[in-house]
Amino acid sequence: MQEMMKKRALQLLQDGTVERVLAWKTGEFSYDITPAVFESAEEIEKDFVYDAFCAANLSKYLVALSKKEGKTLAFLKPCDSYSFQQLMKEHRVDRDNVYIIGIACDGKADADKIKDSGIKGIKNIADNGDKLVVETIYSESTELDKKDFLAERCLNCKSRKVVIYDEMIGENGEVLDSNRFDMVEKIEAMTSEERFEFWQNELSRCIRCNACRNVCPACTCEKCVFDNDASGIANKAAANSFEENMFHIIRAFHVAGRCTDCGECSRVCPQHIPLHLLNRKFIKDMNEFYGEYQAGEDLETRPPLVNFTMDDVEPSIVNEKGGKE
Amino acid sequence: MQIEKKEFKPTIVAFCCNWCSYAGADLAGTNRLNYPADVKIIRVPCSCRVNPMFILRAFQRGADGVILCGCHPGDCHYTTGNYYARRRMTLLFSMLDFLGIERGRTRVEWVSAAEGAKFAQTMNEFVETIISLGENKRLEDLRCKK
Amino acid sequence: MENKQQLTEQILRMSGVNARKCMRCGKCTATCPSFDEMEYHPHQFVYMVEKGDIEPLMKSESLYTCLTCFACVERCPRNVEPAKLVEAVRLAVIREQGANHLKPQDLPELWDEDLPQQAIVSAFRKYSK
Amino acid sequence: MQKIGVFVCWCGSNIAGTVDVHAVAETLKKEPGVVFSTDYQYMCSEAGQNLIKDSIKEYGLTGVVICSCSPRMHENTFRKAAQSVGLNPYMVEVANIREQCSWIHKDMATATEKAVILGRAAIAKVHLNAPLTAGESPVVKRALVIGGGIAGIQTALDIAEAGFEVDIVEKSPTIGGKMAQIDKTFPTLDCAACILTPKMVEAAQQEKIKIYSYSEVDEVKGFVGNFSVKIRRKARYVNEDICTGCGVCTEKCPQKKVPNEFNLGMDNRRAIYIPFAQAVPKVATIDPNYCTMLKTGKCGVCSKVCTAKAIDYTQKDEFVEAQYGAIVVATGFNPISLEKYDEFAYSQSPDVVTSLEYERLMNAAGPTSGTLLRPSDLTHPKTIVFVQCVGSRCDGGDKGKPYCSKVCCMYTAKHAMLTREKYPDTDVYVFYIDVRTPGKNFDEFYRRAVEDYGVHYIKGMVGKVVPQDGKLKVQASDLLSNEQLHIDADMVVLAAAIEPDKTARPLATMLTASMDTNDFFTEAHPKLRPVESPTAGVFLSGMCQGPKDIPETVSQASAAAAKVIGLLAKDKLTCNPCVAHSDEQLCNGCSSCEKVCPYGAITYQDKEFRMPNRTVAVRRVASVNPAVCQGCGACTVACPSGAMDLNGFSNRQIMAEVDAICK
Repeated sequence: MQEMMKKRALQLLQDGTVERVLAWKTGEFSYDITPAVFESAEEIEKDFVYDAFCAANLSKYLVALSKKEGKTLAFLKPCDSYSFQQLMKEHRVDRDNVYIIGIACDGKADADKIKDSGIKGIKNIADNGDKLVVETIYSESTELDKKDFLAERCLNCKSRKVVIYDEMIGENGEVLDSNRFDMVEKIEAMTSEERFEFWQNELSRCIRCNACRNVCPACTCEKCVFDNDASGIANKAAANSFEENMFHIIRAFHVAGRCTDCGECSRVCPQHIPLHLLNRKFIKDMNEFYGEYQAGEDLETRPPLVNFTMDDVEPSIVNEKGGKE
Repeated sequence: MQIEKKEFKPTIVAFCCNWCSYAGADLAGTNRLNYPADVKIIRVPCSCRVNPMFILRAFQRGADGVILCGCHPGDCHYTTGNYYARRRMTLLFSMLDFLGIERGRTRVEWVSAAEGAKFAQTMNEFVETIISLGENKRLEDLRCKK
Repeated sequence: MENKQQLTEQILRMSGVNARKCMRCGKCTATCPSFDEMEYHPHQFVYMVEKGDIEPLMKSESLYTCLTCFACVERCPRNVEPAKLVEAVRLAVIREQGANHLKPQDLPELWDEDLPQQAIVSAFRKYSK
Repeated sequence: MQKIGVFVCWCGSNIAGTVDVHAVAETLKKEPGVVFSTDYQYMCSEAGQNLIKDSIKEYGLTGVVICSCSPRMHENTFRKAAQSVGLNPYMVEVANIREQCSWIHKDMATATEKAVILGRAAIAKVHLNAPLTAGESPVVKRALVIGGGIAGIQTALDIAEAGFEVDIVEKSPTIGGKMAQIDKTFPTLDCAACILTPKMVEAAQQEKIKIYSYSEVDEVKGFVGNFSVKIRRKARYVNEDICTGCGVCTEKCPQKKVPNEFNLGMDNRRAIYIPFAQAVPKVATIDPNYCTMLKTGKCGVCSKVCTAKAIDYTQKDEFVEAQYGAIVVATGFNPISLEKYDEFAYSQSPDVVTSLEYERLMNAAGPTSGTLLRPSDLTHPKTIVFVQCVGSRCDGGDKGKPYCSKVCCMYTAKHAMLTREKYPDTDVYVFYIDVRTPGKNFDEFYRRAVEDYGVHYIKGMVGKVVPQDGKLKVQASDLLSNEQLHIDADMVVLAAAIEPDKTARPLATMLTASMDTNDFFTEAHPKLRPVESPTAGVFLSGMCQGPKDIPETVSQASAAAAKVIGLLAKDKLTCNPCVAHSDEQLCNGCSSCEKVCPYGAITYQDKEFRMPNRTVAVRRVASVNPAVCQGCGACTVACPSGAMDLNGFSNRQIMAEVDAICK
């Protein structure tokens, strides 16, 4: 896969179709991979990486890159392609300036899960198809089944379909039936008190590093309301539980109907707060109340929050359908 | 030592659209229909003007309940405003419920300009609900407490 | 009275029909090929279900003169689907039939030493309401 | 910091009876920014207003809070008072301490406490108020009427009568619309042509009216007071200005087999035609779908016989661009297609006709020259069955229209009555679900049909119609006698539901006027603004808004005209200054606001922005047209970045009120 992608990237860069390539390169560790823009063949030859740890959603970078002179080649995974198409829908990216190669994806691995399994001193993790080969500083080498170490969002993958691309590498997948709302349902089944406790426990860990916001492809505001002194709700570090709640409720609300459920927020959260559950709660509600809707799936359908029908459910539905009292 | 038990006087913010519900509240007044003074009304042009931010802000600053009143669906002065408000509030309330905030603290009611009695009755009911729920503890900001 | 209401609800649930949608235009009856054979005609059928008069319908031969041709379902401007009501009442009759077949007081007469107890239990399940 | 004056009104004892007004004034005096605070018996009285005016001058107030009755009552009074002494009227806020305080509370202490809080909220808001100036936009003193039926004609005539120019755009070659096809009108039974054609002529002769017949609206831009409309004048291959309407060409044209739409295809016309004798404009039109010359280049008979030399086979569609201050939609209706209702055998037998076809069969200018003959064999029908509610009052979706078409009961009574009158030997049956006759002299009319003319009204519906041996076997129910009837009829007349014209939907999109699910235009308010569309400057006339009969259509047409005249009489429109505005620095151009705007007031532009690193970036940003925005605020919440805000009800103002109340 990596070689095919590399070859194609070099071709497109050399024949002048694109000016730059948006992909991934290795960060501090082999399993810590970071998005990268390559502008020359040398850079690609040197650093281009694609493996089970290329989890970052690249679509958001295209907001800026697609405004640059010349085309950008972007490798988009199914998740990224939904985000990209949603950004197109909001006129945030210039489609004509992006050459998209869709890449088939069968899930990304979660390095934290490997660490949590008790392997210490990881030096390198190699992606061997279905297997992950972990080398440690104790010069041990362990072979792991990749499927046992998939990220949560990949275990509940909603779609393996790249929805927008100029060409594909690998076979494009299908929209899947996922169990992604199971956890939301589990929380709904708690009592109101328990839910409150649950979220207090989660959100109180928030250090307001803004990683969730900065990585989110739906959060592409020129200036976030929380950074804008004139908005009246500008706020840096949360001073108390109210402000923790406030930030995450408003953030989830602002991306409601626009969130493609790519799961980046939870992936990057250094405090491991399951932020995607807030987004999924909105998605689940919108699906139930207003019909199935998947942000980024197409360019035409109106997002639920800027749409209505005359016989929509009343807000009192929460009393019947909400979580346990 | 005896601790004096203070009677709980809730703070309730009612957002009312200018065309229907605010006029309905006026009618309740004209007809001298009583409801608790705990309810304070804020006039907005349309229910769709109410940003979820305002509701959270009210809780932060010490409100114990927030109610939004607008024209009946289909009667909006701006034709479609309350339809959007309905969706926004449905989702917001569901989210607050999901986060474990007592669901009785928020409410939407459609009150027309002719429904003075309904306005008063709604407010009476709502205040009763809030009193039974007690003080807003889960969404409070202690810095803003008296 | 309660029984009557229960029965009506059961019929409505089984058929999935909302009898209140009927606007009494009579197109079902106008279109019915078995009209002449019927005691209660399709529009009456809908009306009686709506009122809760299920008993007379259950006793009526009309139930079996309906050909289930679905012309009424096809033509009804309000999607009331009378034929589905007829079918539901038929089912209700079938379900009630068991009640007449086996009563506890009949048992001593039918008693047989070799009859396993389980058979009696299942017979009750099968033949009584 | 604002310098705020607080004025607490007693309203006689209305407020002062339960609120300690003096205490309120004293307490509010301590609020930040308040430089003057007082109470007075009647603030709205002249003396009260003078008190406000004098204080504004004396203390140099920049903001005023009046604690009094509902702002819905006297906000304007106080704003005007402030304006008269040079304070921007939008610096005045009213705290409602009567309807929402003194009148609903009995306990003085409670009411006073609440009045203070309401006053504080108003003060908090005024702190953030900014002077607002209502914009003005010029009004083009010309109206456009889309549709030239009776609704459009009446509206145009009324507007022209008031001295304003009006253009009518009509898609068919003549104005007149459906009413021209109708034989007689209920409940008076006067001839439709006799009352319509003089109006058509009047419209043609009225100097202020310009008729664009055989034309369609292609594009609409602009907003109230200043719409820019592109009109497509379809090529009729006849020079309208030269043609005398002599009609020789329409007799000589060799292409004789063209279904005549005026008679609903029940007879034929030529490829060059004048729709009917009283057509306005009375000029010929060539039907390009049938003309041999246009299709094959061989013929040219009409050109040869035309003494005026009006025929021009090379004509092309032309475009006219014009400016209008107001647009009236009068696009009318059509009977629905009856394909779905095969049980009535409409497509199987020519003797099953729609009511509009029946109308033509009764009409002297119709295919049978006014003698009632059944289409299949041209014999006199002896038994006629009328079926009501065909496709009306259905469950929606596939079954048909959910609404009542409103006119069918009455025209069927008319048809039945006229038939019995002219041909007393004919048996007439009307199958009905309900007979709906609200209207002046309507029920009397229906009773006459039953009592004086012996029309058989039967409560029940027709189930099926089967053409057999030259008869139509009608199977129907009689619900009152619980019978199934079998009638051998000679003709069956179906009262087909009506639906808005198909051109209405794309037009609504162009106008950003909203429509209901049945494609009827929606009104700005169903009760109080029934002839205006929610889009400012767009008005509704006739059936395009909902089913209605001729008298109702004409009343609505005149009402729409009155609204248009009221608009055009103004030189400038004062806009509501409490409108949304977008902060371009914050706007992402995501289009969420545009999607929720009911008025189409938001547009996008690519704008250049200087970036901190001295580069220039181009960004798509929203801008609000203040002349079109009505200030609902839907966009402000749809906007995730907070770029969109509302004048007079800004995020910060509302939050300041919230803070003051919850403190």
